[in-house]
Amino acid sequence: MRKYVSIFVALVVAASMLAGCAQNSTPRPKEGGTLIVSHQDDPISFNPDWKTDDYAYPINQNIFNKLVTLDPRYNIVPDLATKWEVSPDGKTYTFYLAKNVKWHDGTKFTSQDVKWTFDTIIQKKGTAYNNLQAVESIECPDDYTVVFKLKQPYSAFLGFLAWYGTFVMPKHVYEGTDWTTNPANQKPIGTGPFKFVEWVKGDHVTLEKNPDYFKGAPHLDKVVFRIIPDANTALQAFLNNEVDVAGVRPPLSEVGKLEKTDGVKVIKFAAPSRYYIAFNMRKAPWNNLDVRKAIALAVNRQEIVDKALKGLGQAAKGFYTPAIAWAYNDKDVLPERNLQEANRLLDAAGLKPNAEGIRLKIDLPYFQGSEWADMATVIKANLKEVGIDVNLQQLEIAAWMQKVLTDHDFDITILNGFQGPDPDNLRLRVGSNGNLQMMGYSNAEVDKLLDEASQLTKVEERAPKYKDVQRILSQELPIVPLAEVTSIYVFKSYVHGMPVEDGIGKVTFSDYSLVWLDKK
Amino acid sequence: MDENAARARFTRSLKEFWMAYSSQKQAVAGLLILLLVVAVAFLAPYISPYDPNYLGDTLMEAPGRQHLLGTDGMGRDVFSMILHGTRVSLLVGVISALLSGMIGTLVGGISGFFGGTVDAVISEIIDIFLMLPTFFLILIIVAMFGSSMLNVMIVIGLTSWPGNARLMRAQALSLRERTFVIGAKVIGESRGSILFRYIIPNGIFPVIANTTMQVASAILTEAGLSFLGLGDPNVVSWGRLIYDGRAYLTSAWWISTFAGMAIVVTVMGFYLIGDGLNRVLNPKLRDERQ
Amino acid sequence: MGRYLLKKAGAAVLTIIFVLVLNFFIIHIAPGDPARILSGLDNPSPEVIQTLREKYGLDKPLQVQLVTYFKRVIKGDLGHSIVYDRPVWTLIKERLGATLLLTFTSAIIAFVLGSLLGAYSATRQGSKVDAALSFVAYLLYSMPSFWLGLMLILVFASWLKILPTSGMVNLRAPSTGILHYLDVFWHLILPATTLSLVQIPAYYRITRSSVSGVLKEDFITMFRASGMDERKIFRKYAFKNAILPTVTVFGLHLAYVVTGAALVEIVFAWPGMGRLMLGAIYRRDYPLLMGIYLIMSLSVAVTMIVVDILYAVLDPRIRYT
Amino acid sequence: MSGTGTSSRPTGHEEVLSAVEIQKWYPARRQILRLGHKDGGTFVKAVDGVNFSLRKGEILGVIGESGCGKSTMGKLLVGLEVPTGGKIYFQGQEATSLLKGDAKAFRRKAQIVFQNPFDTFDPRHNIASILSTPLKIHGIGSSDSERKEICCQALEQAGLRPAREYLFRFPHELSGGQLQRVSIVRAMLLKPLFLVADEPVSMLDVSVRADILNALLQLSEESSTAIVFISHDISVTRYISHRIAVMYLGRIVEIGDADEIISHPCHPYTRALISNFPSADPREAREGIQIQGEPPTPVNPGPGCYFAPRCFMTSEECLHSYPEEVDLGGGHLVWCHMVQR
Amino acid sequence: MVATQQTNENNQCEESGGRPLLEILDLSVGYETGSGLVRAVDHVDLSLYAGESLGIVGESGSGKSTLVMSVLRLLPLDKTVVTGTVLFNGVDILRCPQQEMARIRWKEISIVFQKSMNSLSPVHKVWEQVEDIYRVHAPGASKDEIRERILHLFNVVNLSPRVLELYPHELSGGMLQRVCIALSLVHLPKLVIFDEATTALDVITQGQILDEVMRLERELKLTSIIVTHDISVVAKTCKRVAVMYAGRLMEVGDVGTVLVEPLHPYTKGLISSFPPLTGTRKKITGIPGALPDLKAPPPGCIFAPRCPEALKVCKEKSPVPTVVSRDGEEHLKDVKFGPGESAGLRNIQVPPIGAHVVACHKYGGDDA
Repeated sequence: MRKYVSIFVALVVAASMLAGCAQNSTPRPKEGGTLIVSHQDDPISFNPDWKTDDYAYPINQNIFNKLVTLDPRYNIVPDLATKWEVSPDGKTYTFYLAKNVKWHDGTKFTSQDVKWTFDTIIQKKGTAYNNLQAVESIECPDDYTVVFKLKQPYSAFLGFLAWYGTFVMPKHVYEGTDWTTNPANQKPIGTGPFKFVEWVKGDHVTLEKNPDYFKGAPHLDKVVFRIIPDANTALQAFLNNEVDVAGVRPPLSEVGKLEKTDGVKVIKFAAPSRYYIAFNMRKAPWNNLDVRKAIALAVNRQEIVDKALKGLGQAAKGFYTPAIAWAYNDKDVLPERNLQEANRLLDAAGLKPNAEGIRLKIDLPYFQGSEWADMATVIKANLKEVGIDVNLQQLEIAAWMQKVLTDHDFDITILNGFQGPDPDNLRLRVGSNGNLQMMGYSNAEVDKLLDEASQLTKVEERAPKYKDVQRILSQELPIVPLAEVTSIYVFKSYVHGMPVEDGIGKVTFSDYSLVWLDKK
Repeated sequence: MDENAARARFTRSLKEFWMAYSSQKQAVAGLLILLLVVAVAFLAPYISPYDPNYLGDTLMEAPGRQHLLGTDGMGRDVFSMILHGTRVSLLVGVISALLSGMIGTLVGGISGFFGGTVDAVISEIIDIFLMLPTFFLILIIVAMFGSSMLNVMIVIGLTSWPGNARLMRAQALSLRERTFVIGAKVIGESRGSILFRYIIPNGIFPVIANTTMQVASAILTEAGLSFLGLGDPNVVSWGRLIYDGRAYLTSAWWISTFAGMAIVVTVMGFYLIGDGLNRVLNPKLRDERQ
Repeated sequence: MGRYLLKKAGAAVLTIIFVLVLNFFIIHIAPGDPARILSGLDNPSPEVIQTLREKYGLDKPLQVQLVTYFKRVIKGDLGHSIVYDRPVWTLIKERLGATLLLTFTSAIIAFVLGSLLGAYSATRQGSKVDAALSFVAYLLYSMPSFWLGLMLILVFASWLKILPTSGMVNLRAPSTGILHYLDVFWHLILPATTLSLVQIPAYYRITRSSVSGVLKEDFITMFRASGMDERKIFRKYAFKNAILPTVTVFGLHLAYVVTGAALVEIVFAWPGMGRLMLGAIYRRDYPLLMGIYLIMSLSVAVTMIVVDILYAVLDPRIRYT
Repeated sequence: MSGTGTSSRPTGHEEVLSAVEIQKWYPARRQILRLGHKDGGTFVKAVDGVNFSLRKGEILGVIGESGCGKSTMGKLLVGLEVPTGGKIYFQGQEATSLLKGDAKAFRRKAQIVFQNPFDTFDPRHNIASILSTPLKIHGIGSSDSERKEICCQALEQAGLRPAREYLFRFPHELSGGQLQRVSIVRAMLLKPLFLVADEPVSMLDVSVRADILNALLQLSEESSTAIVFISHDISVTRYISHRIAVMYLGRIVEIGDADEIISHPCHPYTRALISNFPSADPREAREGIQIQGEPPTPVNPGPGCYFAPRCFMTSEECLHSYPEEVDLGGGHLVWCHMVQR
Repeated sequence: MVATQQTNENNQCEESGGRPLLEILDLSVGYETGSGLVRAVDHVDLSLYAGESLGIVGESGSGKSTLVMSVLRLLPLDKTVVTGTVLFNGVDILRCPQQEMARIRWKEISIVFQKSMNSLSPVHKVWEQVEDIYRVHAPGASKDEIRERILHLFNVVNLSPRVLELYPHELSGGMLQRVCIALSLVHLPKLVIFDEATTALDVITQGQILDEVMRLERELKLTSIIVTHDISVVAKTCKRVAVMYAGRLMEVGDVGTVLVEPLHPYTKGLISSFPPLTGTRKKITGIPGALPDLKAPPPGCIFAPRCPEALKVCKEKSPVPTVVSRDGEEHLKDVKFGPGESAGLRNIQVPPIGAHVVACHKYGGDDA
């Protein structure tokens, strides 16, 4: 187990090198100031573990801590737990907690808070429930130690703990109340670097410095999350100096321009998330491998990157994210674009073109958002070239879920998603019972490989199994990967100590505890 | 011979109508705009320099010789897209307005002419529909049920008829008291026949004028929906151009700007015509020529 | 009058009930499941979804849900938001202020400017100024509000950089007291201008036509025949008679402000009801949607009744019995 | 003086129309009613128990101020309104049940000429279509051309010659007088039992009135159609009618031979009405009898004589009971406490 | 009392003789329409002496209302073409400055319109409007003074003082007409015009109001013009009558002469259209045909197409108004006037009081 930890440390180091930003000539941080971050929309609430709430997450990162967390490069880094051990059988995880931690209301933080948090998530079916199904029991041998006992070895466990819905919540505030309606959901009490000040609905959320932060007081006096739902308006506000950090991702088309803008810093790197096409294999012709193959041959992945993604990211090659390199299979990859072959396959499948050259009319539901629309548009244009007429169905996300996930009423669809923090993620995307497996795909071998891999603890043992899965996927093509998602961070160059720069290996995304402002 | 005479009268009354209409500069301007827009709609494939769906390789190129109004973020020619968008806007506008006009005429005509309980019930329904926050309703339906053009047209049509119904009802109510309608009753015409032979033909003019205006507001509604990302993605519409172009506002202002201008011009055309028709066809406003 | 109001109120209640039922079914029949959305896209678990369904009563038959809803509404409880787990009314209340500030400001500006310009045009029919004003009115009338908003941002915020793009207050320099109000006013300029500009034509047109109609009335001729000063005739007699239709438009605008402003609110990131509404649609927050709808219908109904009362005050011919 | 009147009595004695106690009460509308009566049981008694009968070819003039119910009575007679009480008989047949049973047969019996000739016809239809429509509805004439022929004949008879000239004109191309003639032609195409002429000349210019009046007179003589002639113009009514009925607030207060009524009015209302009617002859300067106020709306009048509040010769009795009919002989009936046989 | 004093002044004015109070000289009014100029009033000469009551009779489209509206200069400027001269007390009404006109209006000439329902602002109380109208010419008048004056007039026209506190819609047509009449008399003007003032009223109300008007004329020595389509109204209330047809004057003269023994064929036709109320029933005839198109009037006498007595000359030449003797035989050739003579405005002869003027070729109208 020591070994395991050291592997982790190596990873962190490697990642820091990868980031490549040598911070040798770091000037002294200036204290004080207010950081304004544009923010997409109102949080649902500040109960960080109850519902999936993308709009609360970046704020919660500053208010709460997890046991372990992910840095902006998806490395697992210590948070409340300063160190941890995994038993050789992979079934017991022991976390040693930081000792000088206080809740914002002054109460001391203990292992009881951790136990209560995870018990509640499991019991009340919090958003991370699914990821914690392996947990058998949680024990607190003392105030600063927490032991998780698992039903079976689950190698992705640590990653999931670091991911979402696992913020440690104050037991003393919540115990005995309905955690869905506790007043603290509006006025959260956490352990994080910033304390909650106010939430003006629809306008902003203000946090202030927590001088007693156990990792050291942050430099900033205040962080304000300014709510601007419209990406374009948000960009305007950023350019107008109304905002320091673009928390709302700017329109992809503007990134190039931003990079050339004085006083603006743009950091991009491939995220372990990717866009892909999913076929509805329950119905013809998608149950025919040749047809799926034809689509894979017909889609111009580079054009998608160039036009829909404005050159940000790279065309997908294999069947898992290359960002998690040890699990990535670079041998079994997608075929090159070949319209002739695609046409031949379609002909062979009996899909002959009619008088207008149309073989097939298909529905492509996708959810709103300009990159999706653009991607769908390129796919539509690509498939037109092989005689497939794509009817685009733009749906807002609720309707998309209903149509695709529940009713399976589609031909092909496009989606993306975080494929980490552990390759076990593949289970929910391509496993027979995966919650995000809308293809109707079922391969016993894949399921078996995924199960086995999740119970192994050693990377070198797990890797071949995942690579096998990718090989099968490349042969059976239930999905066609399109492109890698690019993480983009945009902020003013006077903003220093951003998580994505100085925070690598230290803090999680949007944790502004290290940030300081180099301006008056 | 009689037929010729009748035709001659018809021609003459058309002529009179045209005289009254054409004496209004603004109305004529509206008509010219409409003619232009319709011509563009029909000729779009022939006059467009590019296929509006063709994804060119120069993204966000500024307006210039190669691309009159520039290209969008996907390399499509904005000018061609605007030309093709004419069809969608016209189609959505006209179909939904027609639908609303037809429902409104029938419902309002029946309500106003039949009177009594029928009227009481229908006008209550009209009132209820008038009180609906229509745009919100359209938004909900389109957002939840999908944003195909057909949906948009039907929903706009189904939610915008009460205005027409109220106009037609008012007309029917006053026509009902007109001597020639009472006279028709006395000579033994049935209620249905009176409705279709006298009430609707004589009362429809304000509805026609209003329907013309509704084409305009339907175009605006479609644009509004598209702006919220609820347009039909399979077609090129001006609203969607604005919506798409919004993402490029600072770096490629021309996408949203020109599409918006196309809307303004077309919508204005319909408003001008509607107002012109109103002044000619609506006796109350006839004196108020500009 | 009292009786009339009672009757009106009764009709309004009926209308609202109808509207709510209609809306209830539209919302619930539409595809999409709030529990599903709340459970997220990353790793949605069927158990979580089921728990959520049970918690919010979404597993019950539709008619049961409807009845439950009405029972609650009658007690004055709009229910709890599925997404936010907070009372719907609280959520609405938080946003209502901003929306009302924006919409009232713009409605009043539009009302005053529009009717003044309309009256001015009516007395100078056929003049160049009249022609120019009418043209501008048509132009603005034809403009999608959101597009106008975008253009204003482009010009005044992006290019000229003289006004803020969005939001309600300057967060960099939080202020209190009078400065706070000035700050809000500063942020209000662009959105309010946008909304006013698109509303002005309605007032302009109605006032212009109603003033020119009144000026043709016999009693105006009568006052002219009496040698009364034209300005006095206009100020005292023509205007009061012509203002009625304008008041109706004002009432209608006020009634629909909440929805009407949604697009502009989105463009300017104005923290009002518009976005709450859109969010509720996207997240299928049924109780919140119903609550917003109820408030909107209510505001329409109340405004209508207020307009009726105003009418009775302004026009002695109207007697409600 | 009354000699000419009696000599032109109708020749036939056949009764074509009789009205027995006909009533038309409207519930008082609560909305925007100016007078604002609030209690629930209020009725506007537009027609409140009218009795009369009409013989073949007879012309009965009905006079009274606006709001006295004369137009409503006209509408009741042609089935445009359904009486709320009483019965109307056409040649002994009860009218309301006829209207319900065989509406077309009813329409053929009762026709009307309206006040406003400019509004009597759909401006979109030409005269040919206007005239042939009733023929088509009632199955008169077997073909379009035959019907056209019938229309031509009727127009020529009515003095609109040559008929072809008029057939394809539209209403707005004819003068008021011509339109009113067409209106009479249309009514007569169905050969009705009787005709209601509701203020048929009041919208016409003075100089063309004679034409229409004479056309109606000719009609009643030639086809023995009975006519109920409703007007507020006393001299015109006297010119055309055999008998005159004077109405006040929904009731007939006096009825009798036309000249008799004009020259010897008995009811105070009739007297006030006639005395205030100016003559075109400046030599006939008369001072009108002053009565108070203007006719009130007929909302629950009574219990006494409806006219009592304005009457210049009221007695105590007038305020308590509605007067009984007083027969002055020669068909001259009056309802007034102050008139004795 | 103010009223009596002013009456005396009027008396003096009449007694002093001289020029008429109102002279309409060669007045023409055309309305611009999209398809041509409608000649609503065509070369009309008419004069009125103080103390006279003149009835202007004509059917619809005869231009009688336009005539009186031009006397008050109330026609819309942009749509009408007015030529000729209107002299009131020597002031050229059509050309005097705006302030002068404002002074003349109501103070010197007032008018009562036909549609009394619309003659008052519906959203202001009667009192408010009375007050405002009164103050136009007496800006400093106190409320009491105005009240006293209007209540006196209300008394004259049989109105209760209560009316002042009501809104116009709360009054009946007759009451409103009375209010308007009272209002027209507040400044005791030299001339009151009644434009179809009783047309919309019922017989009894009309009779009573006409009686009141006559009484007022007698008591206050009003000079009045009564415009109507109803000869019987004129017969009852006026001393002189002017018969108009299609914008032209047909016959002017004493009521007793013109209505009893009309000369002009149109007047004859018009009178024969009124069936007598009493006496023998004689067949009435009316006038065949209809009003000519005023955008393209026929050459010659405008009445010629409908005239049963038309001669050849009638269809060629427009007749000139001529003063005839009482019996219509003797031509007074030296007093002639008509179009074309307006060059020397002041020299136009005005027919003497009581002159009988006919514009017809049969009565010397061709002697121009």
